[in-house]
Amino acid sequence: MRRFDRAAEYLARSTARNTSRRGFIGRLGAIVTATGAATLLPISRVRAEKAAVPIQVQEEGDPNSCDYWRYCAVDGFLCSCCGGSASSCPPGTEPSPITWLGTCRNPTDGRNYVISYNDCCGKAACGRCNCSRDEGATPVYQPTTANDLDWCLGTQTGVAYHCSLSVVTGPAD
Amino acid sequence: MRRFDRAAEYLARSTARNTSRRGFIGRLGAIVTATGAATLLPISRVRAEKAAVPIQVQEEGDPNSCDYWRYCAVDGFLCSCCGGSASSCPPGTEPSPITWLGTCRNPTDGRNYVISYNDCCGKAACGRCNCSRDEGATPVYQPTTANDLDWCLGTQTGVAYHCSLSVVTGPAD
Amino acid sequence: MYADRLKGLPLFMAALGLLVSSADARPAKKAAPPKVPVLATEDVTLVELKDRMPPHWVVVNDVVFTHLIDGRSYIVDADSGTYLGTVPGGHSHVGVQFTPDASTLLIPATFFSRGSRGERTDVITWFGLKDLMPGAEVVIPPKRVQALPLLSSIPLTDDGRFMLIYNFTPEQTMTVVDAAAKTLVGEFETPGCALAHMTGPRSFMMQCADGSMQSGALAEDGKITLGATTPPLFEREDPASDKPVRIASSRWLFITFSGAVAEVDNATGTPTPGARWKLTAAGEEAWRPGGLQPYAYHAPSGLLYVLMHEGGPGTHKHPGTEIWVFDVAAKKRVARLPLETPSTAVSISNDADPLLYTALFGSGTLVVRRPSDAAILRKVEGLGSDITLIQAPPVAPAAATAP
Amino acid sequence: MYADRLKGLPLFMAALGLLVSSADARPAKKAAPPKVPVLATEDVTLVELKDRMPPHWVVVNDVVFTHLIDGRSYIVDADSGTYLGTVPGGHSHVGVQFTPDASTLLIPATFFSRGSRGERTDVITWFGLKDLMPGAEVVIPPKRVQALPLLSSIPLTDDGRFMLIYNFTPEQTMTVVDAAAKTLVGEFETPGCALAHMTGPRSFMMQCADGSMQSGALAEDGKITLGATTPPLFEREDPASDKPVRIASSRWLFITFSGAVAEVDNATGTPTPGARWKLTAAGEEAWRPGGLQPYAYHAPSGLLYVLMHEGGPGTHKHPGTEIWVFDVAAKKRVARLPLETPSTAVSISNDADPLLYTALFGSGTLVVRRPSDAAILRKVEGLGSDITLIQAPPVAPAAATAP
Repeated sequence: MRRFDRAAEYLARSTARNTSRRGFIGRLGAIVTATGAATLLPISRVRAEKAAVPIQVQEEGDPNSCDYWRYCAVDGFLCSCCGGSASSCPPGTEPSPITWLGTCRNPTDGRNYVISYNDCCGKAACGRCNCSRDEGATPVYQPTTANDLDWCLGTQTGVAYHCSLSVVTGPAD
Repeated sequence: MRRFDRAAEYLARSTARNTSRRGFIGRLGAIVTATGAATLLPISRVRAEKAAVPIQVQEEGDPNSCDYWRYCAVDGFLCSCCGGSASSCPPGTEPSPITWLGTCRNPTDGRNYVISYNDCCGKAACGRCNCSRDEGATPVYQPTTANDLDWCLGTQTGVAYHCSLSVVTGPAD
Repeated sequence: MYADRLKGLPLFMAALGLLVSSADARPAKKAAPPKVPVLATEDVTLVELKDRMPPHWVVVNDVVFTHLIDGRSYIVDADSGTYLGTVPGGHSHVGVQFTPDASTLLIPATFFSRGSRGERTDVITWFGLKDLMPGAEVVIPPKRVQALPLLSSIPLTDDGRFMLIYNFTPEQTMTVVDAAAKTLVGEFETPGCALAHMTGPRSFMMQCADGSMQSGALAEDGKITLGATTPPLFEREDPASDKPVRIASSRWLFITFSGAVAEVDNATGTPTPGARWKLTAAGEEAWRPGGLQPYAYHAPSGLLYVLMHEGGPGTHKHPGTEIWVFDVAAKKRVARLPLETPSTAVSISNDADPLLYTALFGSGTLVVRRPSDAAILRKVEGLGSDITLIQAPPVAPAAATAP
Repeated sequence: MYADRLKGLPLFMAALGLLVSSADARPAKKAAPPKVPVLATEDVTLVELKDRMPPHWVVVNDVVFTHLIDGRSYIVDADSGTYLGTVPGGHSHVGVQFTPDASTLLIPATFFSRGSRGERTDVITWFGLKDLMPGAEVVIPPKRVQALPLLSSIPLTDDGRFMLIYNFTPEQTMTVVDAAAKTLVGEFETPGCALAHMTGPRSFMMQCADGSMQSGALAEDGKITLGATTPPLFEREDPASDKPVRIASSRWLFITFSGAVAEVDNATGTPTPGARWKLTAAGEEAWRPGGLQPYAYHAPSGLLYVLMHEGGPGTHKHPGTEIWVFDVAAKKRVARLPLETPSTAVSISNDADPLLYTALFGSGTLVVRRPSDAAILRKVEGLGSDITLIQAPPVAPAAATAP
């Protein structure tokens, strides 16, 4: 928990620092300044759990398989295979507080959902279940939807990338 | 060339430093003090060459193959496959000034030769032509004939191991 | 704290037409009115492991031979075959040492300031099992031996108080770290001898180049003094492996490349050779032990598991094609278990109802077996590149636990 | 200097019966009196490469996705298929920049003090081709973008004077290094825009989040000022790839995910959109460009080589199954060359009689081809894990050469 308080602090400080600078206030920064840096934080709460949180009961599919619906725009190692799950970081890593978003269709209910592809960071690459699907992913100059970027950049532990989450943040339709 | 002068200096300094210490004068050290540290240097001269030095004309076999006779006690990546040869370090590496010795039989002339298995050092592992043959290799507590040790320890560039040479130092019989 | 502010985020972004536009790019397919409830918004969570390592969890070490600076250990639940997580090593990774209570992993590691070059730093780092995060760190002399992994190059005293690190530069010394105070005690000369095989709370044996054994002792402050030496116990032609087997607090089996066994006891502080026997019977001379971790001893049953293969001199690293099981007290083979896949490492859990583990270097696969017949219970695949050593945690809490 | 002293060494050691005793362990087989002369005692030598990179040598970059801290480049002689050596990268390795005379490689790299954790240090290091040893180093702000490799994130000015490094933290800035003085010039804000596509000795274009282009210029001291901006040139639904193609000093082709081509010229310092055309003709809409390095432009012939595959939106990283060849001046396809193996990277040497290169991420194999029909001339295997970008050196000496 401590680590994420720190991450939140970091972003708060980072925002404060940037109100007087142009660097964070550009075409990308517009989003940030309009809403506060916190809106780039799809992480609402991070809590430690004794086990990886499984997928929701009304879902179908195998989160250890690249075919699983939430992974429609992922690019990296699936945290499900790395000691975590689609929404849980493996032990000893730190979720990236900022990240990029994709939209995937859940075949069970036919709805589109906004998926947050937070990276889990601070350890060398997991190396298990590499999955690259890229649906709706954009070039790196459109970072809010770019999966070629290492999103560990906002973490305390550094930019080393371990694996990727695919977290349901809400319906897109 | 500069680098090997430095390596020689290192060993000279190292010997000087150790004449007043027990550390280098034990069951292993006895060899060293009896003859001077330089005798642990199977490298007589190191010179830069425009190309990797090939095997000698009266030899047979493929130095890119683990079966090649000189490799009877090697354990590692063959420098022949890494931009060097059986006696040439690849560009950008540094030969280990001290090393371990094995004895292999040359099928062409039926003679046994003492082979010096110098490591080439200072770059990450080459990763090509891994070859482990271990004939006559001993446990690490008998270091002068141990191929499980990283012999880059005497180099200026550090202990990172890149590949292994197999240099003819003379007939063993 | 961000939960409320974030509730409207997806909607906001959809309104912005920017972040979710990828959905619009796909053919809009009118879904039938869904009968299932909308998926809930999820929190990002972080998995915690247990306070202590259960007996059937296991640490699998990967030296990553082609990328030696990125060695690591994987933690696996061998009962379920689940991959639980990883702890980082460094250049030429050996393995971990468990604290006696199995709550913490101590990992010696070597780093360079510029990847594989630059300034070298050697450290010991404490990783709590529960969160696998790097905790305390002690910087040690940058001299740790770089070799194929040997657990006796990084032993912890039985009570967890001191860690010993074998150095080879080629000067031979031993670094001592106070694992309770998390401080460096010092570096001590051990000329001509290597490794430290613990033989009591503060004593150990070393193997020397001439085939002899050297005893050593740690004072209460961790300082090392060397003691008695034996005459050479082994011939140069058939040396004892540098991977001996501890069969009691002060007693070790030293096993030669050809399979000759010599017991040595250091209970008195003077290494004392004991029984000698052989792994092979008459007619079995073609069989030899081999691999990177050829021996596993199961204390509760007194059984020794050995990876054996057919081969001549110079094959001491060849993978085993069979596991031979010996009753150490009786000095007798009790089983011969063929393996469907050759293996370079064998290990066994330390509880009364154990699991047997094997792995082949390069396979990335841990095989979990029934000890009685080596039958495969399950396989755990995708464990990196180059599995070297498999480590089962201690089971019974040791007498003293380090703070 | 040791030659004389060493001549007697093997004999001496044999007499000692220690260092060469392994020979004694083998059955002594009396050899027939040898008719060939005894092999000569050899020196250890060190290979030097050439002063400058010949046109058919090529740098193959390996990001090592599973061990990201150990990225590297391999140097290969594509005429002979010979592996020549390697130069180290670091975490999230991009590639090299050649000095205009092709004598030196500049490599930006990221390191951590403890492997994959700890203090981060970003540097640019000079490696002379001849000895491949790390030379000068400039420490830069530890903000270099960590992403799939993009050469426009680390451009060098055409005269070799300045190196630009794109930062994303997520603040967007550009670091400038004076490559002549080997000093840091500074860090400059480039809000909303990414990468730098060089358009002259001291000018460049950036791609911005809204689909527009931003011009930038370096003063003689290397300081960056931003200039004119275009309106958005691309729709969000079909963005231009971040891997545009330079077809002249100031002109680039920006190619969208679906294969629409837009030329932009920055000769005046104001990015000016030019011709628009498509890679696909009517009926070919199912075909798209894809891969990590989908485009290779050969200036002497004016031909553009593109990796194409059949696939819908979201397949912009899929490997190409064919190479389509275009005459850029005519905006016309001149050949369609099926590949026997899909490829994620295509490149071509810069000389008049070029070699075409392809590689598939994960294969570790560079395929050298004849440009006219993509016929395989040779393969170079064992090039690590994850080939990303293939880089051919500059051929003609540039107007100015950096010291």
